[in-house]
Amino acid sequence: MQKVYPNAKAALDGLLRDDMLIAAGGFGLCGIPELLIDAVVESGVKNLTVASNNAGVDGFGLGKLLDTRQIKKMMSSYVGENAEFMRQYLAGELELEFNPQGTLAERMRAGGSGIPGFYTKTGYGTQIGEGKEVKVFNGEHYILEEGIFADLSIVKAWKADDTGNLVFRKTARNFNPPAAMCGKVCVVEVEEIVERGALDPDHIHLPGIYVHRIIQGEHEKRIEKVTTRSREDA
Amino acid sequence: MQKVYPNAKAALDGLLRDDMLIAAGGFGLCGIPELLIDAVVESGVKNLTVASNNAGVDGFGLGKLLDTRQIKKMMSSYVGENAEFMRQYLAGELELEFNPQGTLAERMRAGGSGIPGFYTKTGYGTQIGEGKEVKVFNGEHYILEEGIFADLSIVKAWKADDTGNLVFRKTARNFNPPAAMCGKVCVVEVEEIVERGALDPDHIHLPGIYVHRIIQGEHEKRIEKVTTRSREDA
Amino acid sequence: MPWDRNQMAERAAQELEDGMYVNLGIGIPTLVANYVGDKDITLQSENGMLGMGPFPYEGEEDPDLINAGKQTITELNRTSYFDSAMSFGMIRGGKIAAAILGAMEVAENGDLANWMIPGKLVKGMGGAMDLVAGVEKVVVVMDHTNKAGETKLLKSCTLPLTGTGVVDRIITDLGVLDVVEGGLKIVELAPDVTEDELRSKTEATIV
Amino acid sequence: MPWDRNQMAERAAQELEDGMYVNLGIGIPTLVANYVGDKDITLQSENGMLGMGPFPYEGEEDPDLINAGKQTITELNRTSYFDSAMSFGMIRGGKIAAAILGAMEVAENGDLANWMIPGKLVKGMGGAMDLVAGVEKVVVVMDHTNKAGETKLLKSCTLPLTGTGVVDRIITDLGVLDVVEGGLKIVELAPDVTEDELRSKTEATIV
Repeated sequence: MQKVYPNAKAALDGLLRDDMLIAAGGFGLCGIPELLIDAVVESGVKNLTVASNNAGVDGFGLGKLLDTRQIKKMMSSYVGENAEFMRQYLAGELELEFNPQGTLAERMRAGGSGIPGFYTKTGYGTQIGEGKEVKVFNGEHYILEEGIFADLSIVKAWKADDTGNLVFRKTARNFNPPAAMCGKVCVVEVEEIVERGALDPDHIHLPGIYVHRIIQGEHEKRIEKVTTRSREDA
Repeated sequence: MQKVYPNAKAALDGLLRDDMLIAAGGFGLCGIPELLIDAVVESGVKNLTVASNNAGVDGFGLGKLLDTRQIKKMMSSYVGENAEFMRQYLAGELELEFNPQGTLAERMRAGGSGIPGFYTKTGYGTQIGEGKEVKVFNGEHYILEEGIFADLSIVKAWKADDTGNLVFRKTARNFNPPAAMCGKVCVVEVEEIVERGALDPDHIHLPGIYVHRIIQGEHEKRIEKVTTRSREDA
Repeated sequence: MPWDRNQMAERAAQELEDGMYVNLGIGIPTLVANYVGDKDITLQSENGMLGMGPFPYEGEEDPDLINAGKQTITELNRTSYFDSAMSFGMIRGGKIAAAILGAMEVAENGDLANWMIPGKLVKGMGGAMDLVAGVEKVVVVMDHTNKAGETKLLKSCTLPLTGTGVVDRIITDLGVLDVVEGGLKIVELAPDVTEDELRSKTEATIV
Repeated sequence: MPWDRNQMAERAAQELEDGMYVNLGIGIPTLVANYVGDKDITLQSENGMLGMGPFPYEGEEDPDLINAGKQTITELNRTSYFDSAMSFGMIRGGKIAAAILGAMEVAENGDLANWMIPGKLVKGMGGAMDLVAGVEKVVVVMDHTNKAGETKLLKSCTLPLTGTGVVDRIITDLGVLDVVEGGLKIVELAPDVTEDELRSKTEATIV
């Protein structure tokens, strides 16, 4: 059972089709599947729905798929860093389903965990709750949110072994595990594929059962907002 | 904000009362909060409801609390290792709410995650589903299960720092993280309290925000079923 | 001659394919691990482990390393550990390709009963209800009849159910049957077992 | 004299008590971290971190280490990382003691609007809806009036809501107000700000 593929294009072979739902990991530009996004751009697949917390920035990350107009609909919590996104949305060229950030993460985890629906207080009494079932538990109002079941997950991790066991690094973990869980097929790009046994079984963040294909590659890891302090402050 | 206490009795001081709901970590006798269970026994608190996958064995783990008749009701998935349990149950002296193992784990995680209810296929069409709300998603039937909100969590981890960041070891992790999450107050016993910074922030299984009090102590770690192979088989 | 326990396990192992993640129940299903040969199978233990290894050598038991049957085991170089919520997340979420389980009764519509005998045996379902609800392929391995000689393949179960319509295939000492539209279908007979014998020991409709 | 941004942040820091886990929003709330003094406060960043440290020294930025505002930051010796599902599990689950957030509008019943201006500004709520729904104590820090001089403390919000009845306390450049039965209650006035001035710049009922 070979999970390791030579490159992003090969790893996505046979998995892409128009109108599909893709769940993507990452927060802002941190921990995004750069290489797989590029390969989706090159494939030319169209009318995608993408569940991702953000939509990248102009010209990087998911922003590239917006530039090429391959995305029909985004399911996101925050898209404020992307002028082209805003333009397409306000022009009615792009659908947008806003999800509170925690609801989006939980919907992904739920979909991957066989939970088609759960109740949350988040968004009750707001636009987000409109049209959703309301239920009272212990005197408080909650709305029903549904699990996300994606056709494909594209995810970025730090290290993997060849069975797909994954380790993430610092805040680059973010949406990657829940996004990985909710896809029928999950393709992962990592910075390094290590030997079996090199990852401590207690330190694995996402077991290989969630992972179907793996590539290793160079990552740009662009920083969205460099903020520093001067050494004199110390 | 001092979370480290000298011993189990001190760590439970002011937290115990009759009729309370306690969530306990562990699977079988693996990863159970031995020291805290002993302290609950000694406290003499009564009419407890305990959410725990198992009920220990006769004379060890939660079995001790059964022997002293301090437990009114168990919420468990499997109680087959405990003759006194079976006796009390069949004699009508003990209430038992069977939960499928995954439902129990998810109910704990849900309670700790602000999710008062979720839908699962598990148990639909069985005794477990009786009286529970049924909802159809995508043509399939699911039942509503409710989050568990415990008054107190008692949990066993391997290592902690003084801020309560926890690391578990191998399969002793099991129910401990979800049990820890669902308590209003969570008390943890560990084999070793380490210096701040000694735990890699990427390797922490449960962040200290879930943990209110910590003790360090010697653990018996009794094995329920020793199974081995002989070296000749190799 | 009907299959013995080990032959049933060996037959069950044929259900497993390269690359599968598999959960094995207690009893005969546990023996299946002995017959996977060089197939790349990863065993899940629902108490929080993927990549379950064999029993430890004497003196090397680790109290922190047990399987769902509470037996001491070992890890492999592909092993990962996780908590019970994630463990059943992957089970419920359909990530486990196959579960091989024991049973008290199976009905012709795929209903399964394997967790309690009212008033007599109160142990609990453990992870069985989650497994049959979530796992893609559920294979039952059991004796065709109980100790009293009564069939365990029924028109409908008499014991409390573990799941409804969940069983895909049944492997007994007499043969292999699939749950299909309208009843059970004989897929294979154990050596020297006749179809008549199997039918005579089966209450469920055979189509 | 009304408080400036830093004075508002300093006042907001007084809301924080030893041992608290706290989430700080973007803008003025971020400045609150500068005023916690020697209180033992653990900052949560909802993209998956507890124990957020200061900005890195120049040249030591790590692209894998950012806060919810996407700024490069550092870790501390108490830091832990986790995924977004767990991060919002702790938020929704009430484990965060306090959130200090900015706002566009607050209503006298505690309704909060801070995520969009229809047709003009479409950025999204990010984690704000989860925070106001789940966190024990929600403190809003904002200017009392908008750039046009109009009050931001209203009888009811005009913009799409982030949450209903969620705000506990409001700290503006003019003072501190609590959301109580029947409206807002003045807790404190900024130096040289009169109650009349604050009332004249507030539409919400002051009780």
